[in-house]
Amino acid sequence: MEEQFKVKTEHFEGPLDLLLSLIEKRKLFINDISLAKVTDDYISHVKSYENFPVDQSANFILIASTLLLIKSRSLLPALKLTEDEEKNIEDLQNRLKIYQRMKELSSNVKKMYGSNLIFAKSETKNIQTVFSPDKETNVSKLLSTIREVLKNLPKKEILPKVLVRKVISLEETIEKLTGRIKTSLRMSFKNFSGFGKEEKVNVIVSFLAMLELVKNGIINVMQQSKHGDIEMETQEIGVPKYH
Amino acid sequence: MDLDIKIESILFFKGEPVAIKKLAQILNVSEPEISDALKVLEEKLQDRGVCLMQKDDSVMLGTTPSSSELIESIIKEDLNKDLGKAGLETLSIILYRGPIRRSEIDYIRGVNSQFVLRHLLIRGLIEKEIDAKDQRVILYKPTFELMSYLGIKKLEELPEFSEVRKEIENFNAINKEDDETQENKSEQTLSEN
Amino acid sequence: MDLDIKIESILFFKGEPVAIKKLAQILNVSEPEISDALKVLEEKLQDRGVCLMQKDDSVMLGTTPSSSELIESIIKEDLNKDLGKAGLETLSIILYRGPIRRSEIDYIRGVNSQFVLRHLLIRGLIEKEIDAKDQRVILYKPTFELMSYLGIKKLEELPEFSEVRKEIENFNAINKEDDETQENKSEQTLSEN
Repeated sequence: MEEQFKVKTEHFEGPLDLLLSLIEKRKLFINDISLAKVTDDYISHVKSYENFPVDQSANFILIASTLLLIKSRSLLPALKLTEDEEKNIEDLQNRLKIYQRMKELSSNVKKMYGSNLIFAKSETKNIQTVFSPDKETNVSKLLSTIREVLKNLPKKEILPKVLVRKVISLEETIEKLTGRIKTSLRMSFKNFSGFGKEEKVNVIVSFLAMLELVKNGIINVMQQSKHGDIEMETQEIGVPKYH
Repeated sequence: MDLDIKIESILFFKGEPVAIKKLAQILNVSEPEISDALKVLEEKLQDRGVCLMQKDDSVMLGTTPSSSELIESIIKEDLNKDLGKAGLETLSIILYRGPIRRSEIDYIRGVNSQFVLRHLLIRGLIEKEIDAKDQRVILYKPTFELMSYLGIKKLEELPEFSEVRKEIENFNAINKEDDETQENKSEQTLSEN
Repeated sequence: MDLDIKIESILFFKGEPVAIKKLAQILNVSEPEISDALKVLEEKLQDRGVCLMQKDDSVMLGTTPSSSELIESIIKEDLNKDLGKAGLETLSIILYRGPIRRSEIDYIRGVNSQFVLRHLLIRGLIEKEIDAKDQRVILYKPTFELMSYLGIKKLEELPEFSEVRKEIENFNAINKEDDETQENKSEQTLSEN
């Protein structure tokens, strides 16, 4: 496996912040090759966040699924992606480029902020006040105003449910696959991944789990015909625990 | 940067009389040097909207005399125009939650209230009070004139006073915790991985 | 008395941002005349202790940035000069791409910005504006307070400001073409099946 690029434990504002720093640390440009390269680092970094706040983890996982798409295409150039998936990949690259540009510009803002201030005129002290309410300064208007203020108090934003829908994580799938294979020694990819029943992103995650196991020499696979089903078989009986 | 320019910045910022001695102290120069610089400043302010005013040994910047009529009309207009949404909102918070510090008003309104408060002060609707617990903190509260104008002797006489006050207190309580957890959360992930 | 002199008196007296429309109303002249007078004032304030700040269609006087240290030495309360990473990122996006809606900020940052936006609003560094095209949409934009902390009289003084604005226009232009081709394509497929 490529030397695991050790990312300093700095605090990342979000997935794009993490992804950009992984790419910039390797002095790469933003394109699908560099994204494929940093996918492993990204996933291992996300896995290192133990009790991860739910709303944040969803953002990280969403980006992870696009990265997995890019990575799977780099492992299997023949893999045909839908127009939406192509757009997702292009969209991620666009977002990252804008983010990178904003990060550059924010260094100017950081340098300037608080260095040379402009001050407004101070409040004139001991001003002779003139009691002058306006026509709306009355008890009923003030009550309706405070009621309005209370109504507009910001409520905790309830997390958009769709964001947190359980995307089966790569690790869980690998463990499931390893477990299944240990018992049945031979199995077809189609019924393991629930091809045709399961959502596409989960099929892809299963596919990548299978590729990881092939890469780590745990299973070997055979595909008789083009687009045909894939037979999976364990290499040795004692399958190592995938840490 | 020449002395007269520095003096102009100080006097503009202060917006009130400043002793020449004080200027010498701040700028670390002798008083005669200040006086010379003041002459230069006076010269430079010839065709400007502000002018240098001197009384005894204090100086200040003021609006140039030829604008005084204009300024009078603005003062009158400022006092009679509507308070507007921001003014009424801030005033209602001070009535139902006062005495209250500015940071809490900003928190409830979700916006900075610095200029609105100045305006309510000039109109004699609210006044400042030093927080007994912490001298540096300024609290804002309704003026007696306002309360008598509204026909109440105590704030508790305002309609739905206790319900509203409780609702605001709950909001502050939940959110203060949230803000703390939000801040600790970001620290937490830092120390965690 | 020239218009620029009257304007300076008003801005000095007010001590807060004033809309050009308001100045035109007070002085009973057209807005273009006010804008011309503002150029004259700006000229007169070159290397003076006071400077003219301009944002959208409001103006304000402030101490010249080079007096910053001097003024800081005489103020008591400490200025909150730190900006967390999230705050810095969000402010930069709003400064260079504002007025901008929250969903776009989230899109660029890849995270939910609700908490940091509220924090910046309360500190008075950004302000809300209703989108003229669609009343329900709220846009976020910089404030005079933010410009004061950055020491800039106009947003254009930000490094690479005009280049970035051009980059955005081109980017939106290409997207608009894409969207149009997208739309024609979907119309086509609609008509086909």
